[in-house]
Amino acid sequence: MSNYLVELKGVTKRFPGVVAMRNMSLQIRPGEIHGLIGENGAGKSTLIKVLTGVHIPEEGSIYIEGNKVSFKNPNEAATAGIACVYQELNIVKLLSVTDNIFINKAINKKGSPFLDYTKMHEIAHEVMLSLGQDIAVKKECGSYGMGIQQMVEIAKAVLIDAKLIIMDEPTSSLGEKEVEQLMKTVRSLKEKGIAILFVSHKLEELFELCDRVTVMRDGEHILTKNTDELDNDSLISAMVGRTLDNQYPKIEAEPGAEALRVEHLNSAGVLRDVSFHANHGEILGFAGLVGAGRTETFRAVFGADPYDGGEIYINGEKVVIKSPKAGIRCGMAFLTEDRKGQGLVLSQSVRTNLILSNMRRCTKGLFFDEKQIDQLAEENISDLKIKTPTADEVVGQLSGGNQQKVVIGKWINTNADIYIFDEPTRGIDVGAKVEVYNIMNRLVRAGKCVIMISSELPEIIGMSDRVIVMREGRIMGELSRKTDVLNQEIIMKAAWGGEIR
Amino acid sequence: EQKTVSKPTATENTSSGDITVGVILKTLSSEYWGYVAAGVQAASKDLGVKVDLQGPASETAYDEQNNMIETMLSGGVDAFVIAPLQSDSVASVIGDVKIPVITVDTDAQIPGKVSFVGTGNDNAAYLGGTFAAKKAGKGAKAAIIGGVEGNATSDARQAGYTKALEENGVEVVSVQYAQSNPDTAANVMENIITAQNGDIQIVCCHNDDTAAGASNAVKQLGLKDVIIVGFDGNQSGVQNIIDGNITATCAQAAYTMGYQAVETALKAIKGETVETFVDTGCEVITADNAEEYLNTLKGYLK
Amino acid sequence: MKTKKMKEILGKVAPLLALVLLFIILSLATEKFFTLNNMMNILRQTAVNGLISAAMLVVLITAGIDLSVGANAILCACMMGMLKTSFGITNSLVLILVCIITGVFIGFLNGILLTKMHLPHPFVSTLGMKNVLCGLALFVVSTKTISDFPAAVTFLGSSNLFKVSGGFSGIPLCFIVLILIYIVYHFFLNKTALGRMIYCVGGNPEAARLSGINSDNILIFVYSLSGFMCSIAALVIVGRSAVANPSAAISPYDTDAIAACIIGGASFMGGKGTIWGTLIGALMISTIRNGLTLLNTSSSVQYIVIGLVIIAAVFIDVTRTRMEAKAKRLAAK
Amino acid sequence: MKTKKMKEILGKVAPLLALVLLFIILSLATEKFFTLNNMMNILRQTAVNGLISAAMLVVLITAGIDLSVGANAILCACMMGMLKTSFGITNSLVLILVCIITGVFIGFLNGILLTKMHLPHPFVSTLGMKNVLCGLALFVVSTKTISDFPAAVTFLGSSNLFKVSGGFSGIPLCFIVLILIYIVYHFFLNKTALGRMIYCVGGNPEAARLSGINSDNILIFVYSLSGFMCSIAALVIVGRSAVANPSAAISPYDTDAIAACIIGGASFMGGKGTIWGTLIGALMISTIRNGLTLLNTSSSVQYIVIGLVIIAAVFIDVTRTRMEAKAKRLAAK
Ligand SMILES: Nc1ncnc2c1ncn2[C@@H]1O[C@H](COP(=O)(O)OP(=O)(O)OP(=O)(O)O)[C@@H](O)[C@H]1O
Ligand SMILES: Nc1ncnc2c1ncn2[C@@H]1O[C@H](COP(=O)(O)OP(=O)(O)OP(=O)(O)O)[C@@H](O)[C@H]1O
Ligand SMILES: [Mg+2]
Ligand SMILES: [Mg+2]
Repeated sequence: MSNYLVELKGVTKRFPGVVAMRNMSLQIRPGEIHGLIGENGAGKSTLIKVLTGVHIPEEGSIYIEGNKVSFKNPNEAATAGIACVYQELNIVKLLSVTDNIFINKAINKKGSPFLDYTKMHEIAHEVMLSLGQDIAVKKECGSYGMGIQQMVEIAKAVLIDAKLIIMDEPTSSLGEKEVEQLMKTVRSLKEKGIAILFVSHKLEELFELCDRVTVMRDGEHILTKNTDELDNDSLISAMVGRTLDNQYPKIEAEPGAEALRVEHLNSAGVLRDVSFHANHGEILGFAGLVGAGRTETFRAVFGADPYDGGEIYINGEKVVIKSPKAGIRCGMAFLTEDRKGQGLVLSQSVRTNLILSNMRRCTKGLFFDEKQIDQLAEENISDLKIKTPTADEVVGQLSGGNQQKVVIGKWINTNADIYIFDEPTRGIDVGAKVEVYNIMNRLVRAGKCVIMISSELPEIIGMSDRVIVMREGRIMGELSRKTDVLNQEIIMKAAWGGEIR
Repeated sequence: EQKTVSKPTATENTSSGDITVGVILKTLSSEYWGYVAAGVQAASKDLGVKVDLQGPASETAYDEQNNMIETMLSGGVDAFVIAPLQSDSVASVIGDVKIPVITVDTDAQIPGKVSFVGTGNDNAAYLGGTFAAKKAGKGAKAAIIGGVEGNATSDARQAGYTKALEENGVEVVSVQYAQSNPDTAANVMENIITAQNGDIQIVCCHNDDTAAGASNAVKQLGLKDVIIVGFDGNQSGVQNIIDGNITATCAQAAYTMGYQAVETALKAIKGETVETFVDTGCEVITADNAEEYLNTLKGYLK
Repeated sequence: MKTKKMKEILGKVAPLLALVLLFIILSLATEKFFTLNNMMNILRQTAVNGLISAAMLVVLITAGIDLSVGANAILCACMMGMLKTSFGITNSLVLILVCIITGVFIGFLNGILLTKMHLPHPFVSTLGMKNVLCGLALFVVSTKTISDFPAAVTFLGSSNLFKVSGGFSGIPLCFIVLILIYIVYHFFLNKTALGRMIYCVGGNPEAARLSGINSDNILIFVYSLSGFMCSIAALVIVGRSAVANPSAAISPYDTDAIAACIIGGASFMGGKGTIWGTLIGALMISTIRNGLTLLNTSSSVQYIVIGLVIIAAVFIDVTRTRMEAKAKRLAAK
Repeated sequence: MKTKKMKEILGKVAPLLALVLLFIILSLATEKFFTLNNMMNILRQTAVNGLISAAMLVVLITAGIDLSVGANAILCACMMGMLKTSFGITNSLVLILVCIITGVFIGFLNGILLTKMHLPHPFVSTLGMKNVLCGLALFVVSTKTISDFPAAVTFLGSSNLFKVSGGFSGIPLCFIVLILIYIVYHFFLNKTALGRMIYCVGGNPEAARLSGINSDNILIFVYSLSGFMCSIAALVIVGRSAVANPSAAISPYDTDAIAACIIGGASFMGGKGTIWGTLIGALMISTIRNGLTLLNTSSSVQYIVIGLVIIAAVFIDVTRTRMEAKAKRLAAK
């Protein structure tokens, strides 16, 4: 009898054009919380999908409690006691929360072919409560926000009698409060003797939660160690293969003239009297809890959504922006928080996506200037270190972080004046994060205005010149790096409803 | 009334065996045209000529028929028999042919046409309409259930029925189309009965399938003594007459049409004199002659 | 809270209201419309489309489509015809059995093409299948229309309950059976695990797959079920028209069924649609057809009205959903 | 590296190979097939479907569908017929202009329904539109078939170049025009910003919109373009058949066009498809129809073969893609 719950030995998985995982090994002990970390495209999600039978590896073997297994589909893995919360949400939006939680499980009325909904609703409500969510489980899942949908995913996994629950970046779309709740849940699962494989790009979470951590790089196993034997720097250097001297490479630049001013922006039910301004040559951070209305504010400003009232001034001039096209013409770039749904055309090539926002400018006469486009794409790929076989690769095949870089590239190419980054580092690794920060720095240095919406306070604090805190569609206050002390506590307090000062 | 075909080509003394007659019917996917085809084939065997027999998938596939004509004419046939779906369009596709052309079933002004073999849909419908009107007597009310509106065949049958009914003092109170689908015909019939408060004595249909659907609806709604006239004289239609579901059907001599079309074509190829109109006749099949007619039909398809 | 519930209920019965409105308009247009017997006519005329719409609904829920439904039904009818004429079989049980087996088998084939042979979208495979079935229907009966089916075969499509000779035309058996089938459907779709999985597969196939649902088997089942409904429709068709006519296979049964489902709230994107909505959709179409015939309108007007109704129905549905969303947003604070 | 390129090229010409194979088979089956005049026939018979397929292709690329293409073309033809009979207009220029305006306007309407009126999937709106157009076509010419169009109107569909009386039947002008249009299409779709935007809107309309592409305008343009192609098809139809026949509006032009596009590699999911693939698809369909006619097969066999070819074509395509992916995966180092 092996003392490992799950063991991978020499597993290799290939995709067209890439080896996503090479000779990988991993051991998970019963009842431990095992962290898994690595750069974007390191092969974490692939490893998980091999474990759950979604992908079938070409080489290597998997053992569960010492027995060799080979899963052909997720059902077999579930039967063997492996549950998984995948990186991409797998919610059936039109079905109720209960139905989603019981998606592969059914409770029938005794001796009847029909489902016992009374009981199912009850259990679903209980599970959601235990995750800190007191919600109406009969409602359509799609009517709830990302955070709750993520919790539903976790509830699904909890409900299966699993020995191992895998969570692939479960916190990437959660706010602080939900993250805390999740951590509590994870710990209580551990107490029940369930092992957890926890993937995250947020190092603090790993240190706080995990017993042991495994680091992957380029599809290979780098190290597995107890968390207390590791520190931030050693973990990062194992991940990226070099040391990162500064996680938040903030530069000081001289703020210039006002770039954007928003006055009394109102949108029924979402925004109330939002007024603020942003300058050239500064990074303006927007903090707040999930659903605070930050995204809504900038969707309205950018012209993606209509709004009910208010004025927008760009470089001091009043503008009326009714469509994203107009927004771009006014010199704005808006990096959306949902890259798959709103940022990329997944079925098109990296090259096409990179010029998506300025196609008309890439033409010579009637036709495309292919040479210019090729050159641009090559530049973007090397500048942003996008990991892709060629510029002709379909974007949908890239790993999440690399997809994010393509979206950034797209906006860089528009040569805008005001850059709005909505959760720019969501789901990308530490190394890549620094690259994104450096891109912001480069923009600021060139005198551009950068607005960063983020739910990660450390990055808000680390990178912003000024911070605006929002709550329930209102601006709660503003903090400046020059005059105030930026710290987590003050911002959180504002986000939770207290006034600043 | 007679026409001698001037012989441009040297087929004068060829034996029949080397002669090919191209035949394009309106479709091969219906029973009626099956009889025409059977006649064509019988003539081919009896007279020792080759026939190239084709037809589009349905009676609304005009384009397909035009394509067939093109394809066949470029393949080299000695005479051409056509049942045009759309006369003007066939005329334009045929263009300046050098071979004799014979229309069958439906006449049309076509270049090179030497003869029409058939009765004409309007004539047959006229006969059926007259029968029904006489039987019902003056002052009766009639409904007509058509095939597809705007279609040449439908128009001809429509004209024939209407003329006969009106001449005999019968009022046509409703004209509806059922897309030649018996199931739709049943729906339409029910609605017509409702619209007329059941005051309908005659139903003239554009084909036997439609008549079957209409008769079933009449039966279900419990109407009595409604005269239902079909068209085509198919086996199922005639069987329905024997069973008492349908009163009569307008039968054109489909088999004879096919046979005589090939015969006429052969004559024309050989340079003999041909009638410009070969009347193959039509008859109204009723309970009196249905059995006999059914046997004849079955005989054709041996 | 109470007005919210009211609104929700209103949202659900909105298509029903449209139907009622249609009834009122037609009643005003002609006094022949709102009579007991004409109501029975409408029910009678709804049966075939209702059954085929039930066949279409399940595949629409899975984000698929089945263009072969009409051709399938006609082939089923023609298979019975072939047995009767070519093999002299007149045993109703055998005929009905063959009819059902044919329908289910064709549906099963559609499912296999989609899943095991990985054909991209069922639009293509079922379009191909429709052509094949049209050909087969003509082939099995040698292009002849077949009549004279045994009474037990035509029973379903031709019987009327409580018929009064010369008076009440009777409640059509086929509609009663339709309702029974719809009730079974309702429970199946809403109250069983399999039914829910069908919505799942349609709503988010990737989620279904990752949750360990065997989408392939579910899809094969769904298309077979669709085929089964077609075979029942075939029995009604034969009963109503008393004949099996092979050339009817190209008739646009499929578009009528799609229209009924969409009017009733189903979506091409899958994951949506209810059987009662479909019933209303089917009733709406036959009511319009009925009314237009009563008014003795020409084919051209009938086409135009049906087309406009299809567009209007979805337009109303979409607008309602948008309005609701907006109201919700305004009410949020 | 070299074999990889070879394979890529092979992948691209695979549908072409299927067409060549079909040619070889048919040449062996009947000596009437591979003659110069019959080749010209095939080209002639491809023109209408080729034009309508071009109309369909752009909408398929945007993940849409346009079921109203055939009815649109027939309505365009009937509009010319109406002007001629009801208003006595015989000026060809006016007729052709009205034909094109009608087609583009109907397409524009489809685009508006989809975008500005937010109808869900164009399947529904264009299905409704198809019905409306069928009715309008019957209506404008009072259900009568119109013939005797001026020569300039029928010119496009009926002229043949290098015709030798009694010998070579000539190269059909309509096919030459088709090829010219396809060349323009090719450059438009592949080499212009607007063309690429069409693919992007098909792949992800919301992302396209947020990237500053006005998806609505692009979709309206695409449907209008589709309508424009229909009006050109109308001219060819009138030229080829010499008449405008309103009842042809329900003919399944749309399914033939969809089949051609899909055989040629387009997808219902949007974002895929090339004009040359579509040409091969259209040629394939007319070649099969032509061959089956030459072989004198019955309608039932024709239906079956066409159905099987549709299924086989996509099956081959899907299997090829899967094989390629597999080979690429095994080759990954
Ligand atoms: N279905 C697929 N087809 C082709 N390539 C794939 C596929 N899935 C993943 N890959 C490739 O495999 C590699 C590993 O991807 P994976 O998603 O496992 O990375 P990851 O470590 O989870 O990254 P991230 O942190 O960005 O989520 C990447 O190079 C990716 O492009
Ligand atoms: N988790 C959620 N639960 C419920 N509603 C939500 C949630 N997330 C967003 N919303 C809805 O969206 C509105 C504004 O959200 P928005 O996305 O603008 O917030 P945000 O501050 O950008 O948060 P995020 O961190 O999610 O981007 C909220 O008023 C709410 O209606
Ligand atoms: Mg991942
Ligand atoms: Mg947000």
